[in-house]
Amino acid sequence: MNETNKKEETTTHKIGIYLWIWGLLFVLSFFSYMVDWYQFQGLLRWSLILIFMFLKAGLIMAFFMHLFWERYALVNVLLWPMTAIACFIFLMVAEFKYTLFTRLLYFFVGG
Amino acid sequence: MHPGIIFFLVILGSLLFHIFTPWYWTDIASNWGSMDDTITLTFWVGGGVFIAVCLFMIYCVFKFSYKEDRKAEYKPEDKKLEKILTWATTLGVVALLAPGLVIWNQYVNVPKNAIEIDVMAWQWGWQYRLPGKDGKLGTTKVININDENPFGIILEDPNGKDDILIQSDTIHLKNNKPVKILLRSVDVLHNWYVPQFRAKMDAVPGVITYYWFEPNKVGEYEVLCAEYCGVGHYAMRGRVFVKNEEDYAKWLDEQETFSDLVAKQKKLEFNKTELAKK
Amino acid sequence: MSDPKIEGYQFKPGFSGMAHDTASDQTMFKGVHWGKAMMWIFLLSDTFIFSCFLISYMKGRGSTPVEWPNPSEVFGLHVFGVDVPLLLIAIMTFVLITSSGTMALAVKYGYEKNKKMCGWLILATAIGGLTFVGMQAFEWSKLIHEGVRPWENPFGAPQFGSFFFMITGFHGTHVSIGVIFLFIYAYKTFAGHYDEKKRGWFTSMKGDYVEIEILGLYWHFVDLVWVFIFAFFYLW
Amino acid sequence: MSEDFNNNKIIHAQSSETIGGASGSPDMDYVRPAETGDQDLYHGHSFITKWIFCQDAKVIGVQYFLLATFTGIIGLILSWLMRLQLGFPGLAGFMTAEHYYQFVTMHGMIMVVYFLTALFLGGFGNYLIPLMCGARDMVFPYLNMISFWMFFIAVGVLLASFFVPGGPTGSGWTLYPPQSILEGTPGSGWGILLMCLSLILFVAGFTMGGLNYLITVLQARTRGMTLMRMPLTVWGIFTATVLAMLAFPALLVGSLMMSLDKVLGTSFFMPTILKAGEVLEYGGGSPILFQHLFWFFGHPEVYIVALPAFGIISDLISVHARKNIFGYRMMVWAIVGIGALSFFVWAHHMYVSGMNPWFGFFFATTTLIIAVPTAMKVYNWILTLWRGNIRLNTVMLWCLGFIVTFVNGGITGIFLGNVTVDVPLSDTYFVIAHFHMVMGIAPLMVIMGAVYHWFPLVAGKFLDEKLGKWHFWLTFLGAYSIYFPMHYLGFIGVPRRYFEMYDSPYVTSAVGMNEFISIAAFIVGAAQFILIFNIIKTLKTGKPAGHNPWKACSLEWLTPSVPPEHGNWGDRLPVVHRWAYDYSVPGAKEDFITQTTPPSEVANTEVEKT
Repeated sequence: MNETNKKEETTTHKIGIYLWIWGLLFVLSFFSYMVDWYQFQGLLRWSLILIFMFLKAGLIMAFFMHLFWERYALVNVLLWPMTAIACFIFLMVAEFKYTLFTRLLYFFVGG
Repeated sequence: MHPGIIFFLVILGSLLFHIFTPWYWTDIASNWGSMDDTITLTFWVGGGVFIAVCLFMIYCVFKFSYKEDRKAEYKPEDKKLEKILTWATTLGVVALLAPGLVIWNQYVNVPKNAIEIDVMAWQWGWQYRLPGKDGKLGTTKVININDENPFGIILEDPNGKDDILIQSDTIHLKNNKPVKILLRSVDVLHNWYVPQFRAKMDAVPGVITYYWFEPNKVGEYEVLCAEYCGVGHYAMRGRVFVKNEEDYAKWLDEQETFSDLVAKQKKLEFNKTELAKK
Repeated sequence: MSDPKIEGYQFKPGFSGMAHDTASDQTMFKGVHWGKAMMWIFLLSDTFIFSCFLISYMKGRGSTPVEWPNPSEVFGLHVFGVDVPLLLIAIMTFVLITSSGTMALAVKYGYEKNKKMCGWLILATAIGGLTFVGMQAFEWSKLIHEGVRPWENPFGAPQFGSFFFMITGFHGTHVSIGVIFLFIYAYKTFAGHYDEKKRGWFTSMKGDYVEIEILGLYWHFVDLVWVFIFAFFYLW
Repeated sequence: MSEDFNNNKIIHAQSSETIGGASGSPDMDYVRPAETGDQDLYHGHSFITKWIFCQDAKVIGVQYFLLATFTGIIGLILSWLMRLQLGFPGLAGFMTAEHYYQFVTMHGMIMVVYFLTALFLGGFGNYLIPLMCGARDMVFPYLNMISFWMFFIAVGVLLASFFVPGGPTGSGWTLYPPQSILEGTPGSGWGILLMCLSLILFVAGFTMGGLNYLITVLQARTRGMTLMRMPLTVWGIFTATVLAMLAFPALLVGSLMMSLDKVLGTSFFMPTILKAGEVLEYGGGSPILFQHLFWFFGHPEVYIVALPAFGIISDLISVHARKNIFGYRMMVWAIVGIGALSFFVWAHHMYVSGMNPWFGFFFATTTLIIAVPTAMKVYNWILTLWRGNIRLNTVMLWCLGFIVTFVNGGITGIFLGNVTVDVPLSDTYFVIAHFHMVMGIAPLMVIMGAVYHWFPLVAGKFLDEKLGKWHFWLTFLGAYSIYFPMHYLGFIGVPRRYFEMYDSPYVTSAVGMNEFISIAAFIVGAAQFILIFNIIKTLKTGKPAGHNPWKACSLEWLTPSVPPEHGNWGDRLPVVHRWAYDYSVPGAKEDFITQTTPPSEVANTEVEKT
């Protein structure tokens, strides 16, 4: 490791912000648990799951992993590659739908 | 010898080879002449670029080879030239891509009047199933496959009863009638490929894949497996006869249906038990 | 963290700052320790691993015509005569978030060179992680007891068992590795290795409190992955 | 232990007088002071710490190079055996179909992963990145050392599969399930497991190395070295490493899931399968999923090999044409753009795989978009030659050979990337010819050129030019005559991975060509041993090269000692004032201005500010 004589100068954050985020994470986890508890179905379930998931992930990354305070150079380097993942997810959704379609068509329904 | 000359001879040789080669496409026997056309188009555009780039390089090698007293040009960038080249290339690429996409659209959309053929592949062989009078293929399951039911047809499916079973690697096709090849594999990946028809698609276990073509030349063709499928891959061959309407009908009449097979087997079994009784 | 002071370098905010940083010499991430940058890039790579797992899971689950078991029932617990869906998972999530919070505080106290607080908080994190692994072992044994195996599953599609054991196993391995390192770092903190810049056992590089932030990044990442596994595996 | 390390000197802000400019204004030569202190390095004492478990990136680079070359020679011998069977079936009596497919598989995997990837990133990356960036070493030397030894173990596991029951896997380098783990494919037991294990080890080891390369480039450049002043070699290797860090995970996941399918009997990739009349214990999986995972890795992998080659060739052409690389910024953006796009094109390897047919539109479009930046790179290489002052030495010959083979292979890539054109050509010999031309021969040309170019730095001696030219012409003409005609086998429709052609009417006409190709392959393979002979001869009797023998501008030639020592730069790190391509600047005394020359020394030239 190189000698970072700069580290002494980095300011740390007030403890309050961490406690706040911590609390929020518990609340959000509780909410996403409630999604299952109340057995929401369909679009509502999915949007709630995804919203809570991204909120939680965002809070952890932004504050616990300090990304909120990092410079944009680092943040962008980390987030842009996710477009490749997004593309992969998007196409695999299309792919599994197609596979399921052919399986149902030829093995169950008949074509 | 100056290296430029050798490079020039290489380019010239490539060109001559292309013109005089005895190795080229087999005569096309399906409707996919448009694929050949796109290949030809790509050949013209791509080959032109290849030759132009190489000749320019050879020219530079001759013209600008090292001299003690000369100094190279100092020009880090030429925005205008780069812009022109980018746009020209983009244009060329679009010209190649557009016909490709159009033909692909035809490739994935099967005409309504196509006959469906179930091509079943295993390590290492082929067999075929044609729809009966109802024009529909019965559904199948791999676990149903056994000696009595070589195609694994689901017995409850009424569409399957009159399916015509061809337990051989040879299939006959009607000339000028589109066929939809439904590919099915019971074990590993295969690919039912007839070079003269140009089209191909993998057979994947667990799903049914498809492609279509319209044979348009009467004759006999060889089927090759084009997806590696184990040690017997190279020996996994089949045969296609493209026939005109009468010959095709005659051949079709001789084939047995699934119910024929079931009946025959029942009879066989009955005879066996009778024999045992006696 | 907030911008460090660098002699002769003018920080700019936002996207123009990003362009400015990128175009500058020496470093692209100004004031970011080598090890921290490394951990970030490693986590990016690891994100791709977990994404590939979850995408495979999505593809596998989506394309099977066999019915997928209802996770809310499979992972439910029967306590005091009541069936509580996903109870164990909820507790595991709670434990992991708790440990994430203690880790975040440990990093903060590390930078303040508060050896005692930092060490205790790392230890608390390690114990949280250990609890998580223990509960996961319990969950595994419960499922195995019920007949779920990587190759089969009495409740429906066999892929359920395969993906469950593979993905939670891979995540659990990450947690376990993290726990081991947490214990080592807790020891090193209490022993004062970071204060006196003692050289490491293997790499023989000098110790620094920034290592706690690096470990913290890893630990938060493990928590982050759990957020996604929780959403996609248990709630879907 | 403390004497093993540098004293931690902080490089303080130096005024322009101390940087080296004696005349000229101080403002002109001002470079920001160092942000961090000097790197803390462990100097080995014994033979073992200096040459075996060594933490010096240069030694690790040479280790990578030698081990990769060793595996590459094994791959070469396997290719000879394959060609023997294809050209002259029955001549090698021991050759069964099983053997043939095992050789095909191992040849492919070795050449792509264990030879080219390891050589470009592990070999050239380790040696050149710290030198070209002006760093003392990689940022994590210990991790770097482990990276090499992981690679060593991975190679060991890979080669061990030749000696296990059933032999190595014979499922083709793509390892497609289900056949790769089912009976009927050679090596479906131990072979495939060792292959997966070896790949997992390789990925783990590579991740350690890759983190080093990335952080060194991003965080450990010397003063004045901005990203836009880096030589294109570093850009190529850097971008390739980014791709590797993001693409190898998919391979890791694929290998792991396949191992589980084999060992535990999970059904990730395995649907219901009927084998020899019996239904196996699998069900419900999807073989195409593996193909997606594999090619999500596999296509970036192509660029992991190609991008370092692009970078290195740019530097070689520029140095030996005595001219700046034309359109440097365009070149950088092209490298980055190709790298980014390579994550969105993977399924063009799967047009006829039975995936969702509508993907064809998307992937054909993205694939052909990549052709544009690639073409720009080709234009810029030849425009660099234009009005240059071209030294026609061995290095330049390799560069010219690269341009010819790369353009040829790139154009055939447009055939295969365009979905409709791909349908008749995929799975035929056209594909083999295409990828050997574009990612076999073209990168090989670059490797050879780079060896002839940098050998004077690594060993301090010039390689023999005459032998080098023989080596080049035999390789280039031979390889071209292997792969150019091979495209036409693909046009006929000869499928790939055929152990024997049998007697198909149109395929039999190719017998003569197969014999010719095989003979050419034997010659090309044998020609590579000229290089080994050349290296041995040079090490014994070669002409000393001295400092900066090619009169290059980039930093790696400016070390105080040749070959560079551990720590690279003596007591003072270099300070960079310009890009790496100031050749033939009008008004300058010589035809090159090194990167460390301060502006005040060349104040009266027409140099452009970079």
